[in-house]
Parts: sequence; C-alpha cells; structure tokens
Amino acid sequence: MSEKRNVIVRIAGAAGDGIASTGELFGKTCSRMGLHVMAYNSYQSAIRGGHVWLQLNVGEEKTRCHGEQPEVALLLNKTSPEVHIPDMKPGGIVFYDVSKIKDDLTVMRDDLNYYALDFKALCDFEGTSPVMVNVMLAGALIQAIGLDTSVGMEFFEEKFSKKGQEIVDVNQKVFNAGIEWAKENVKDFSVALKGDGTKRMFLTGNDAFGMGFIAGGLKSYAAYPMSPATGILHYLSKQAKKCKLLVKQTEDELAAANFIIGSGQAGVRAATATAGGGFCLMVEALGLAGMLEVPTVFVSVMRGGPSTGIPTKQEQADIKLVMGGNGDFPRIVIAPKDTDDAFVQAARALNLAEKYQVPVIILSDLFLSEHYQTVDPFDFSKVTIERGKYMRELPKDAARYKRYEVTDDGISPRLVPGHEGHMYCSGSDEHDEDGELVSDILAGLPRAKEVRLKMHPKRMRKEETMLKENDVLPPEITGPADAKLTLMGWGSTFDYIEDACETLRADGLSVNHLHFTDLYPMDKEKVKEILRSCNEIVAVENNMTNQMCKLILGETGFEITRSINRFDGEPFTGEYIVNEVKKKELINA
Amino acid sequence: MSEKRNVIVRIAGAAGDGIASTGELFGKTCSRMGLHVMAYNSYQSAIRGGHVWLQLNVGEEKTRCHGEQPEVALLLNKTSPEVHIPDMKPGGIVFYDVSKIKDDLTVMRDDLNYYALDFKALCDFEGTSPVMVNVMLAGALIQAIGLDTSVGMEFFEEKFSKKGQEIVDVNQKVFNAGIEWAKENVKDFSVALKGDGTKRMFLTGNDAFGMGFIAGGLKSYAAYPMSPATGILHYLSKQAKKCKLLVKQTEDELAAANFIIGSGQAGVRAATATAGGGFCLMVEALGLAGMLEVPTVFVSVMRGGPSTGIPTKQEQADIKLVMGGNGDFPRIVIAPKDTDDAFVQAARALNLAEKYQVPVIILSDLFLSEHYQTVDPFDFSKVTIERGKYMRELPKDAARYKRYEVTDDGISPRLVPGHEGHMYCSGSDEHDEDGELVSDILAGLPRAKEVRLKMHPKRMRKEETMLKENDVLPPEITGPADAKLTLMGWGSTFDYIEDACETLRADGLSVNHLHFTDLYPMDKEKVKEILRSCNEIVAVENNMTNQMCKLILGETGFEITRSINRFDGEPFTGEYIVNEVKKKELINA
Amino acid sequence: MPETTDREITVKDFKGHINPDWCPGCGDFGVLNVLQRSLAEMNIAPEDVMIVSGIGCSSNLPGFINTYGMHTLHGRSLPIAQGFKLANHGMHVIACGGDGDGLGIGVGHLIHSMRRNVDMTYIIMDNSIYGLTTGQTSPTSGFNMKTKSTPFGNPELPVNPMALAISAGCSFVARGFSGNPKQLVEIYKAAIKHKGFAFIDTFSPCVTFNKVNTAQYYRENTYDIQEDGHDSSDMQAAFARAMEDGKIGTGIFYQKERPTYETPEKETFDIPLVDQPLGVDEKLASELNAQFL
Amino acid sequence: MPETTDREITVKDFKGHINPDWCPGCGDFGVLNVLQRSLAEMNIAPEDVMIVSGIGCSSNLPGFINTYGMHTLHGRSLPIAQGFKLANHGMHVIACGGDGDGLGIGVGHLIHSMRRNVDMTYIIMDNSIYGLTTGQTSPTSGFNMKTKSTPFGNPELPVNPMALAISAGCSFVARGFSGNPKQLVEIYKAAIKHKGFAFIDTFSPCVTFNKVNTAQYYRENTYDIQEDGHDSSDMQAAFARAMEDGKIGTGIFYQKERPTYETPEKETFDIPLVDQPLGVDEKLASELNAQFL
Ligand SMILES: Cc1ncc(C[n+]2csc(CCOP(=O)(O)OP(=O)(O)O)c2C)c(N)n1
Ligand SMILES: Cc1ncc(C[n+]2csc(CCOP(=O)(O)OP(=O)(O)O)c2C)c(N)n1
Ligand code: SF4
Ligand code: SF4
Ligand SMILES: [Mg+2]
Ligand SMILES: [Mg+2]
Repeated sequence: MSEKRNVIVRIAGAAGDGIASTGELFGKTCSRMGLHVMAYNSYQSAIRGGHVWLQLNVGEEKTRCHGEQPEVALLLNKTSPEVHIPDMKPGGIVFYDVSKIKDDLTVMRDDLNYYALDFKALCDFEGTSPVMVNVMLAGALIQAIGLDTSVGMEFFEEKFSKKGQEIVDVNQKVFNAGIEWAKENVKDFSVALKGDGTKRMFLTGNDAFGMGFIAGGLKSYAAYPMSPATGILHYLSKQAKKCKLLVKQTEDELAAANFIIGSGQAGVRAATATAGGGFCLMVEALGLAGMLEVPTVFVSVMRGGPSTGIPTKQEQADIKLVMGGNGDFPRIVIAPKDTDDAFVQAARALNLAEKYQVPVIILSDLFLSEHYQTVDPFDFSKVTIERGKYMRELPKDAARYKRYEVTDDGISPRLVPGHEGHMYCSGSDEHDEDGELVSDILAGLPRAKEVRLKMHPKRMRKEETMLKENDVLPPEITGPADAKLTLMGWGSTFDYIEDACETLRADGLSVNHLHFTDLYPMDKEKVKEILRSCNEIVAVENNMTNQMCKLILGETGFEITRSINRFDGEPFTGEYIVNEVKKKELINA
Repeated sequence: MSEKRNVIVRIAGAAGDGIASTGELFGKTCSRMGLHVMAYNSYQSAIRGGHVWLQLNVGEEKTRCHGEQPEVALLLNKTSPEVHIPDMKPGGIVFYDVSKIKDDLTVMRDDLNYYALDFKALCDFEGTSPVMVNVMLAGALIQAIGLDTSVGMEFFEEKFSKKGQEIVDVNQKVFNAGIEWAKENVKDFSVALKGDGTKRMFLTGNDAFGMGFIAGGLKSYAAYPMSPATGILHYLSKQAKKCKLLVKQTEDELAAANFIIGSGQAGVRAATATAGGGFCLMVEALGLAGMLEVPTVFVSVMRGGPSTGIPTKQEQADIKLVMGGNGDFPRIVIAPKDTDDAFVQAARALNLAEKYQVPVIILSDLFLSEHYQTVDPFDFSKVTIERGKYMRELPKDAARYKRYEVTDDGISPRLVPGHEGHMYCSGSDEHDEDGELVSDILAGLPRAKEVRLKMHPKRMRKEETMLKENDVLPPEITGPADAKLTLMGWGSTFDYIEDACETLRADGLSVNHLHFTDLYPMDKEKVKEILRSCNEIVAVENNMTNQMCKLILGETGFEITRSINRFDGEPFTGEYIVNEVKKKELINA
Repeated sequence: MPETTDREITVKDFKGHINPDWCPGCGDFGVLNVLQRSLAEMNIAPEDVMIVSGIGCSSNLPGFINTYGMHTLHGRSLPIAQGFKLANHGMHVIACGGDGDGLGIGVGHLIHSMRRNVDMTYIIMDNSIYGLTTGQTSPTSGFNMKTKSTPFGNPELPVNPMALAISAGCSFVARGFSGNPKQLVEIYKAAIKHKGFAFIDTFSPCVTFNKVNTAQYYRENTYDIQEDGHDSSDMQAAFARAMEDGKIGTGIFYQKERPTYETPEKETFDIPLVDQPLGVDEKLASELNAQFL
Repeated sequence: MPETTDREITVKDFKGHINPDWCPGCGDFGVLNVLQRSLAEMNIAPEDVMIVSGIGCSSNLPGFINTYGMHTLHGRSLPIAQGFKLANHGMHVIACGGDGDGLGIGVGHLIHSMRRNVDMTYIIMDNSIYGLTTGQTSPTSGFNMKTKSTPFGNPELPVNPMALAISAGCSFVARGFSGNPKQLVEIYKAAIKHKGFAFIDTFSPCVTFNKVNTAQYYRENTYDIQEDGHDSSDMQAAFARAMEDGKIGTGIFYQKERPTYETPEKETFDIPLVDQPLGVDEKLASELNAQFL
C-alpha cells in the first residue's frame, strides 16, 4: 500500500456542532461509492460544548486504522485550529467558516492550504441557520476530494423528508453552495479516490453486535443505558417489532442481568450489555447464571477506568472485572477483533451459551463498539443456530427428569419449564442432580459433602469440555511464523497491529502478529506452545498494567516481559505502534 | 505434643437443640480454667432442623485444630448416632438421652463407652422442659472429664439473671443433675485436663475483627447482614453506645459500601463487612474508593460458592472476586491467619487505608470468622493509630489546596472537608490535581491526555510505595528453612498447616510451612526469591481451582504445580493434610 | 393469559418432594398451604406455574411445592420473574420472598415492577425480621424494636407496603395473614386472576426471632377491610386505610386493571417468545443490512 | 444542627471555578443559581456545605459550585451523603442528581433514606429523560413517550415522586420548577432549614433530548399549591394533590418534623464523629476484653 490510495479527514468542533451528522453524510457518501472507511469518534461526556472530533480514513482498499495525521480538516469552532492544526500532515487542506474562526491560521503553520468560506455570504437565503455551517463545509470537502456529490443529495432526502420538504431543500441548497464554492476555489487535490461501486454498510460495532444477536436467534434483551454500550440498546429497540424481540430498558443493571437469567431459564436466547461500572453490578448475577446453568450473554464494553473514569475514552482494562465473581464457576470470555467479527461473535456467543449452559461474556471496548466502519453486508445465512441439549418435551415414559444430571461432559440435558410431570426447581444454593438444595435435604449429613464433590466439578468440567470440543479459538498468528518480533494483542487492537505489522514489514523488519479473540478458558498447553514458537514477544495493550499478560501468565505460566501500552484514553493507531517499536528499539532488523 | 494433653468433644443435634449454648457453656468453663479451646461449628442454612454439630478441641497447650476424631460426644437427637458414631475415636465416650435416642448403639460400634441418661427421671422437677436435655448432658460431660463445674453455675447466673431467678435456678438444677449422675456412673476417664488458671477470652474471629476495629479507631460501620460476616455487625451494634460508634444496618450492600465512602471522605475511619454475594454488590464502590482515594476497609468473608453456594460452609475461593473492578486502581488485600491476627489486622487495615488513601480488603473466611477459640486478652495498648497525610486545617497563607496533588509516593496530602477557603470536589471521573473533571474542563483538548497520564500512574504508584515502605508483609516460613517439602497456605489455614507440619515432623519428615497473610500487592522479586528457596512446594487451598497459586503465578511467574485441595465445605484439619501428604506420596522422607 | 387445565387438579398435585425445613410453627407453612389450595381451586396445572424466589427462610418456598421453580438471589426475584414471564407468557408466574428480600434490598425492583405491570403475582411473606440470618431488623420492623442489629432499638420508621404500592401505581394491592387462610385463599385467587402485577403483603410470623409480631398479635390486631365496607376501586380510600393507626386492615386495598406490559407490544407477544422460531429469514436479513447501506 | 456563619455570605462566595458545561438553556442552570442564592440568603458558609451527586448531566452540579463536593456513582449519592452527614453532622449535606439517578437506579436508597430521616436535603433535577446518555426513557418519562430506547412509546407508567415520598414517610416533600426561581428559592430554603430528610423534585427541562417536558410546558401546566390554599401538614390532602390529573402542583406538599436519625443515638452523636478522639482508653479496652472472659 505504498501508493497513495487513501485520505484521512478530520471534522472537529464543539459537541452540538453537527460533527456526527457531517460524519454520517461523508461516510455514507464513501460507502455508497464503494470506498472503505474507518472512522473514529473522539467525543466527550458532555452533551454540548467540550471539544469533539471525528476522523475518517477513506481508502480504495480496506483501511485498518483511523490514522494519526489528517490530510483534510473541517474546523467548525474557535477552539479547533489550536487543537488540530498541529496534527495536520504537511500540505494538507483545511476548510473553515470565517464567522467562526477569525484568526489568521497561516501564522500557526504555513505549509497547509486554508480555505475560508463565508457562510453568511454564500448561504444568504431563507431557512438557513448558523448550525448548517457544517453542511456547507461538507459540500466543499466532498467536492474538493472528488467524491460523488449526489449521495449527499439523497442523504438529505432520506434524513429529513419526514420533517418536511423545506428542510430537505434548504439542506441541499446549503450543501450545494459548498460544492459550487469548491469547484471554483479549490486547487486540484492530489487524491481522487475511486470506489469499486459496491455499496457497503457503514455502521458501528454496536450495530454489528445487535445484528449478530438477531441473526443468532436472540429473543430477549434487557439493558440499562451506559456508554459505550447503549448503541446496542438503541439498535435493538428499533428492530423490536420487526424482529419480534423483547427489548427492555430496566431500572438498573442488577435488573437487566437478572432479567435475562429469567428469560434464559424460560428457554429463549437472552443478552444484555453494559460498560465497566454497570458490569460491576452484574457480577452477582453472573455467578447465579453459572450456578443455575442458564445460558446468558453479557456484553461488557470497556472504557477508561477506574470508576466513572474517562467514560467516552478508550481502554482495555476490564479483564479482571469479567473474571470476577464469588466462588468458581465456568464462563467464556470472547473479545471480538473488529466490526465483522462483532457480528460473528455475537451469534456464536448465543450458541456457546446454550451448548454449555453458561454465561458468555463478550468483551468489547469503546473503540470497537462505537467507531464507524464500512463492511460488506453480513451473510446471515452463514449463521447456524445450535441449541445443544435443549428440550421442550420428554417421552411419555421418561424417568423423573434430573435438571442437573451429572454427565461426563458436565452438561446436563435441559428441559425448559412448561412440560407436564417433570417439574424442578433451580437453586442458587448447592443442589443435587434434581436441583434440590443440599442445605434443605442433607443439612449436616455426610452425604452433603458427597453431593458437593459431584456437583461442583460437574460444572467446572464444562471448561475442559469446551477445550476438548475445540470450541475455544486458539490465538492466531498472522505474518511469517519465524518473525524476529511478535506483537501480541487481543480484542479490538487487531486492525491496528495488522496495520503496524504491514508498515514494519514494508520497512524491512521481521514481525508477525499474535492475536487472542477468545480469552477464557485458555488451553494451557496449546497456548504455551504457540507462545514458545515466537522469537520475541511484545504485548500491545490499551491499558497501563498489562492485564492480558497477567491472565496469560496466570493461566499458562508463560511470561511476556515487554509491552507497548497506551492509557491516555485514545485507541492505538498503526503509526503509534510503529513509533513505539522503533523508539523502544524493540527490534534490530 | 505426643503426650495426651487434649480432648476432642463433639456436640451434635438439630438446629434449635441448643448446640450453641452448650458449646458456650463448655467453652467458657474451659477458658476460665485456663485451658485452650479451638471450636468449629458445622451448621446449616436452616434455622431449625438440619443437622448441626460443634466440635471443641480442649488442651492444656494451644490447640491449633478442631481435630477429626472426637473422643467425647454429646448426641442430642435421633439422627446423631448414625452421623457421628462412625467418626468417634476408639474407646471414646458418648452421652445421650434415652427419650431422644432409643436404639441400641452398641450394635453400631462396641468399642465405645455409652452413657444413656434419662432426662424425665433425673430432672423430674418444676420448670424443666425437654429443650434442657443439653444442659443436663453438659453437666455430665463436664463432670466426667474432670472440669470445674462451678463455672457452669456462674454461667447460668450471667446468662439468665435478666430473665428471672427461677430460670437461673432450674438451669442450675438440671445441670447439677447431670453432674451428680456422672459422679456415680462414669468410670474414670483417662484425661483430666488442668488449666493454668489464667482466664482467657473465648470468642470468634468476627468478635476479634470488631475489637480490632474499635482499637484501631473505627467510628463508622455500615453493613447488611450476611453470613458469615454478620457477627461483626452484631458485635459492634452492642458496643455502639459504649464506644461511640455509628453502626448502621443499611438497606443493602450497595448502600453499605457507599455509606462508608461518605464517612471516609468526612475524615472518620470506616469499615463494612459482607460475604461473597454481597461483595459482588460492592465492587463498583470499591473502584470509587480507589478513584476518590477514600480510606475504607472492606471485610469479605468467604463461604462456599459460587452464588449462594453452601452459605454456612467453608471455602477460600474469592480471590478473583476481591481483585475485580473496572479499570486499574490500587488496593490492599490481607488474609489474617487466626483469631489473634484478626484483631491485629483489623487495626492495621485502618492504618493502611488512611496512610495510602485506598480501599483495604480483609479476606476472611467462614472458619476464621465464626469458629470459637480461646485467646489471651488483646493488648489494645500495642495498637498505634497512624493517620498518614491527614489534615483538618491548613495554614492561613496556604496556597489553594490541591486534593489530588501529584507526589512521588502517589499519596496526596488530605485535607478533610470543613475548612474555610479550600473547598474541592472529589469526582469519580478522571480529574486533575484540583479534582476538576477532565471531561468538564479539558474535554477533547490534548491536555486531557496529559492529565490522564499524570493522574492514573499517580494512583497506581501507591502500590509501589507500599512495597518500598515495607508495608506489605512478605510470606513467612516456619520450620526448617531447608525442608524437603514446603506446604504453602494463606489466610485461615495457618493453624492447620502448622499442626500438620508438627505431626509430619514428629513422624520424621522434613517439612516446613510457607504462609501468606498479605496477598496483594505482591513484591514480585522478594516473593519469587522466597518461593525459589523452597525445595518442593505443595499448595494447600480450601478450594478446587487453586486461586492463590494462580495469583502467585500471575504476579510473579512462579508456578506451583502440586496441591492439596478441599472443597467439600469443611475446613482442613491437621490430620486431613497429613493424610493427603502421605496418600499422595508427596514426600519420601 | 395462561389458561387453566382440563385435568382435575387437587392440592395433592402441588405437594413437593421435600418437607419444608421451616421451624415448627413458622407462618410460612400457612402461606405454602394457602398457595397450594389457591392454585388447586383455580384448577391450574402444576407445569403451568413458575415460582421465583429470592433468599431468606420464606424464599425456600419454591423447593417445597410441585411446580417449576427458581430460588435465586437475595432481592432479585422480581427482575428474574419478569424476564421469565415475558419470555413465556403462557405460564403463570408467581414471585415470593421475605420482607427483607422484597422491601429492603429489593424495594427498587418492586417500585419499578409495579408501574411496569407485567401480568404476575408477588407474595411477600412478612415477618418483620430477617429470619434466615437469625434476627436482624427488617424494613417492616417497628420503630424502636430491639433486634440483634439494633440492640438499642430500631431508629427507622418502618415502610408501609400498602401505601408504597398504591403510590407506585400497582394495579392490585392487598394484605393478608397466614393465620387467616380463609381470607388469604380468596385474596391469592383474586391476585392470580388479576391481569397485571398483583402484590400481596402477607403477615407470616417468625416464631423464632420475632417476639413482637406474633400470630397472636395479628389475630388480635387485624380486621377485614372488605367486611368493613372498603371500596377497593377508590384510591384515596385505599391510601387512608393504608395510613390508619391502630388496627391493621387486611383484604384487597386497591384493584384497578389497566393495560399490562405486554399490551402495547402485542406484535412481539402474539405467541410466547419461547414458541417463536429463532433467527430471521432471508428477506428480513436483507432488510436489516439495507438499513446501513 | 449545622450553624450559619457570622461572616457575610453572598452568592459570589458560591461561584465555582469552572463554567457549567450544560447545554445552553438547560434547566440545571436555574437549579444551580437558586441553590447558590438559597445558601447565600441563609448566610451559610461555603465550607460548611457538602454537596454529593451521582452521575448524569445534573450530577455535574457539585463541580460548578464553590462548596465541598463529591461526584460519585450513578444512583448512589444518598448512601454516600448519609455516610458523610453522620460522620460530620456539623456540615450541611445536600445530595442532588437526575431523575434516572434518584428515581430509577437509585429509588431503593431513596425509599429507605426517607424513612431513615437523616437531617439533609435531596434535590432531584427532573427532566424526564436520561440526558447524559443522550435521551433514553426515564422513570418520569410519560406513558407512551417516544425516546431512543422506546421508539414505539414508553410502555410504563411514570413514577409519581410526590406520592412515593409521602408514602415512604418523608418528612419534607416538595416540588419546584427551575423556571420559577422565586418559588424555588423559598422551597430550597425551607428544605435546608427543615430538620430531617427534605426532598424536592425540581422540574429542570432538558432542551436537547426532551421535546415534551419543556420549560414552556411547565410554565403553562403548573400551579402553586400554597397559593391554592394547600395545607402541607395534611397528609391525605398532600396525597390527593400528588395524584391530581391535569395541572401539576408545585410547592410544599407535606412537611412534618419528627426525630431525625441521630436523635435516638444521641450518646454517639453528641459531637461530630470527625471531632471525636480515635481508639479507646485502657479502661474501656479492659471492659471490652472482659466481655469474653
Ligand atoms: C446479596 C445478599 N446479601 C445478604 C444475604 C444474606 N441474607 C440471606 S436471607 C437475608 C434476609 C432474610 O430476611 P427476609 O428477606 O425478611 O426473609 P426471611 O428469612 O425473614 O423469610 C439476608 C440478609 C444474601 N444472601 N445475599
Ligand atoms: C452503574 C451505571 N449505570 C449507567 C451509567 C450511565 N449513565 C450515566 S448518567 C445516566 C442517566 C442520566 O439520567 P439522569 O440521572 O436523569 O440525569 P440527567 O443526565 O438527565 O441529568 C446513566 C444511565 C452509569 N454511569 N453508571
Ligand atoms: S427463623 Fe423464623 S422465618 Fe425462619 S423458618 Fe424459623 S420461624 Fe420461620
Ligand atoms: S443534555 Fe439535556 S440535561 Fe444534559 S446538559 Fe443538555 S439540556 Fe441539560
Ligand atoms: Mg423476613
Ligand atoms: Mg434526567
């Protein structure tokens, strides 16, 4: 990819300046032209004000990274120049409105091209308002970098037709004013990106989770709003009628987690999502699901911690959280690697939850859940629904059903409630195969110990079965197997690390990439073998304390001693990792 | 201790049969005579019925273990013989009442001495009721093994004088009936224990925690009842007026944990206690205390898990729980080793919490918290109160106070609210040195990252300071340093392992004991060095999955591969460990 | 709305496999009996009933009755019961538990459940004490009552479950006493029949840890509000009864049917979710994709 | 009871270091202003005030006022505030936050705080929406209201904060509107003066996400119950006002002083805990040991 086939665009302003809608307009323009977009939204926990920016990397091939240095910028407010001008790539172009930004920007840097538009003059017609500055600038931008302007026109139709034709018209006129201005004033820009004409979806990881859940047969979803997980709730709420989903905003996370346990016990596929602080409130229910053996899926979206932390910023520091709970119980932890994978893993999680009758945790993060990206339409037909030992009925002459029958694989046949003659009670206390409580029937009798010694290992045995049945994805290596340096990552850093590896290899360095999607359970021997096969491992973690390295060490005894960490609230980029590798002299090629 | 200087007594029956009061009577008799008692209560999560037993090991020297095979038994109900006769030591003696147990017990075993008393006949006077059978049998027992019967008489005075002299009288008469019967009917029993005349306290670990807290300057205690932590609430409630404590039973654990954060912020020493399920509900507050840097002490008492689990049974499986929380924040985890240590560590925890302005977790367990034991009166004068960088006022001309000033040791001077001119707000969002929220003042500006990069390490640095200042107890080795086999344990298993080591050494084996009281933070190098100095380590954990081994491995990279585990709900005993060592051929002496 | 069955159902059909381990004389026996009778008299089949409880002596009930059951977490029976009910509204769902469970740690869920109005029944077995944890103060313990956690007297006003329920928009609000099975069976039947969230606070004395709120106390201090002419459709009157000093009213305080939770979402709930096919067909799949194109 | 000060206090003394980042026009500005005015008019010194909030737009308030503050967890301001107040009752403690914070996730604490009656003030800034999380339904969102999480309409009845508070035994129950500062300042002053737990639900419109409960809506649909002759010592009347359809009453619904939480425990609270010496003397130590001898 040394040939220039992408462009990085940044749109910056205050919250409320229309950053998101400009981004949507721009992103859709690209995705409908068949271009690839990777967008990152740097926003704040304040509704208005605060400084916010969106960065889009548009390319003719898949762009793995939102990039570091923008080449094109739309600056929407007074604060923007001081924040973003220094970041610009030399020779980049900057659009702004003279009423918002009055300073002479060339004083800051003279190696950029500045285009100052005058909203009042250019859009001096009825129905406009200063909040539409962004629309005008978007027109100029889209024209300037040679994209298809007709998509924008459609976009306003779709977006505003419900609000009335006048709104559509005025937006189109303002947009057009920007286009016309650019036609006249913008010198030829070096990039003219050509799409392949295939329309792609432009969506977030949260949207993809929602779609994966629907594809995987979700029927009950309960959640309490919490950034950056709320997108799933918003998405599913909209689909509720169409897809016949129960979507419930509960009074808190305690209720949400327990609600899905009720639904799971009834025999429907159920999920919830939250972020760190909310997941803290679900830990007790997680153990309940483990003990009652109720299939449930918990999405936990990481954001900057601890406590409320930096709620709209990126971090990967909740491994210890999702591994918590009182006592031991089986669970699965999956950290999807990108937007496509979010779709796949959501559906897979529902299958695994039912097959093993355990809680499955999908560990996402702010970046994965909220960044926009172009992806090909999802192939729903590839999703299979496997319900494991699920039963609605028993044969007429069946012996009295045992809900928690001890089996070799630890998984008991599961008859869901409603069937005549085989009633049972599921209890959070230790119980026997019938579900009857040790403390009710065996209180203090020596047999209580025997039951305990059968039932506790029965549940824990499921983790072994997962490994035996190859239901746990081993870490995967991309790049040359014998590379001198291995960058180890997990979850959403996949694309950045891939991007960094490509760059490093292009620079002649010998690197590969070791990626974990499934975090727990971990196949000790297999993982150790893979780790040992690497020459020199450097962990790349979006946190301060290398939580993944500690998990690997605690599970396998393999110690990774070097790492690249970022915990300032931003996601990595390929460039960031490349710089760190070089700065730390991690490799002598 | 090869000479027989102790006796193991078991009292068994249904919940409600008066096991606890018999135990108290018996225990006090011993402790006031200057004997040593270690008692374990095997009870159930049912108020009445269920089978319950209490075992007391009484000795002239410290008894470290409640033991396996009882030599004397009081059987109070019908179910008792089948459960307990098989456990008895050959030659042991059994007391029971003929109205409750009608079977011929010699059929079960003929190597025991049975004493069948007849309550109706012996206590045929006014005011008696069948629930007093235990009192009569206690009289017989105390007489039979040659203890001082006058303590019992005092005991009834103390216990019942408020209820009226008749109650006292009838109890004394029934007690005496047992004594007289034993004088006539019981053949000489081989043990006649002699106390040293020093009165000792007879109390539980929970009582000791409560006393340690009071000694350490606790002022605010909030909790929600949960076995096996409730004893602390009961103890402190009683002392509230006398010691001027705020003792609050809150509406739930969420409230309790947050309540003490409020008190801690106000500048008073504050603590809470709960068990696993309740601690799950405190995890969010734990992170809040970490972020706001509020001194707080959380006692988490482990019991059988997962979920409600086996609520009145022993397990050590909550390490992952107390290490949980979203994001990274500093904390301290202490697992006291015995009743004396409970007192010491409770007071120490309050000091560490204030010195480091962090949450401190005391990880107790059912056995430590609820078993009764004799200990010497606590030396309150040895407890010092160290408040760290605590301030009520600032000099008149002080610069504007920064609550979260960045310091080398990570600890900021702490002015508690109420002082003129230096108001601040503590926020759970990432904040600057003044406490002002990054998202309020620096939303989206590059300086937000700088602040984050200063403040997050500032907090985490406290863990390094703890190690540097030797505030973390390294694991301790007892026994010969060069032993062939090392038994590694943590928390309340201290005495069992000591007991096992003594027995094994008496058998000529070369063993020592490596014990962790402080679990976290862990001094990687120091701990590794100590672990490496051992020849062959076998972990002894009261759980199935070796949570402590995983913690050690994850923190230090040192792997312990062999272990003795017990997770049937019972605590270890020295004998149990000895048997496992021998059965597993863990050592060839 | 779940149906009754054609089979003939008797109390025996609800007899559990294990004998309750409550203390002899515990009020909870009465609640269990009345519940079994109510279901039998309504001819509801055991397999059509799910009983969900929290943790506490009272919460052991589902283990002692022959229906489907879940014995869950302290304070969390209501969200679980609602998650179950909405996933399979073909079944009758009954939640039960103690006063600590429902009015202490669980009161937040209770308030929200009442306004949500899922079609289910909730029985609190109210002994004004924490039984299972051996006698601490509960949200319905009287002001100044001495308990293990308040040896100098309870410093808080007790909650008033009737007033709270009426204010929270509960569509069926009643109070009974396990020592008055004749009245209680009628209340439980009316509650189960009620379309919407039905709440019954049931006095169920703890003989072991509460020496104040005894069966005798309730026998002497309660009266039947229906016999006293109370109009359960009158909310103001219901509130006044709830706030009465002196004798304690039992009976149906307030009842008014309104759309249940499922009503506005009838497209989703036309048949129970558990009976619906999983996943989406090709057409719907491409519609879902198209939203993002 | 915390005191007022001898220094002369003005609104300026309460001006914070940072400018609120609320959206222009947000109702929360009005609440902040009125609170600053109330404290100044009562001549309370800034250092004698602790303001504790949860999480939400409204919960950012403590960062914008010059008093001591804690900005804590969503739904947990009340336990923290009480833990603080009882540890240092020499200070005025005010808790505040949103309708989601206090009536959604936090409603359990609210109910128990009301019956507990710690001497403090609690202000809910009620915009009938989840503001900070960008517009989901809240416990006071109207039935059928369309929000991001209920695009087909809210299927739940809203909570009635006034009725709930009266039923929960709250000793001071009021409602105000940030667009009516004249009335609101009087309510806040009465609340802060009130000995016991004072609760004020304050309409504080969200201009960004709630297009229904706007300032204009409240201007047109509220009336002053005191002007209408309401007797705030009459609980039945208060309940009736709380249940009114049509126009929405503002003012003090109910007020009745009763012993505060600290009263029965006066031995402990003679001086603020924070001013008491730590640990025990020798005599008390040996008494404590003696209990177990
Ligand atoms: C989260 C949590 N906190 C505390 C407990 C301990 N606990 C068990 S039952 C109970 C209260 C029992 O009182 P109530 O709900 O009134 O039921 P009762 O036993 O009186 O029937 C408590 C606090 C628990 N199991 N889980
Ligand atoms: C435990 C937890 N759950 C969820 C959130 C996310 N969250 C932040 S504010 C908020 C609700 C905001 O609504 P409200 O309390 O009414 O305050 P407003 O913003 O409207 O003033 C939520 C759900 C959180 N911070 N913590
Ligand atoms: S302790 Fe009380 S509530 Fe529990 S079973 Fe016994 S009598 Fe019933
Ligand atoms: S989103 Fe609403 S509540 Fe939040 S600051 Fe803006 S107007 Fe106020
Ligand atoms: Mg109770
Ligand atoms: Mg709100």
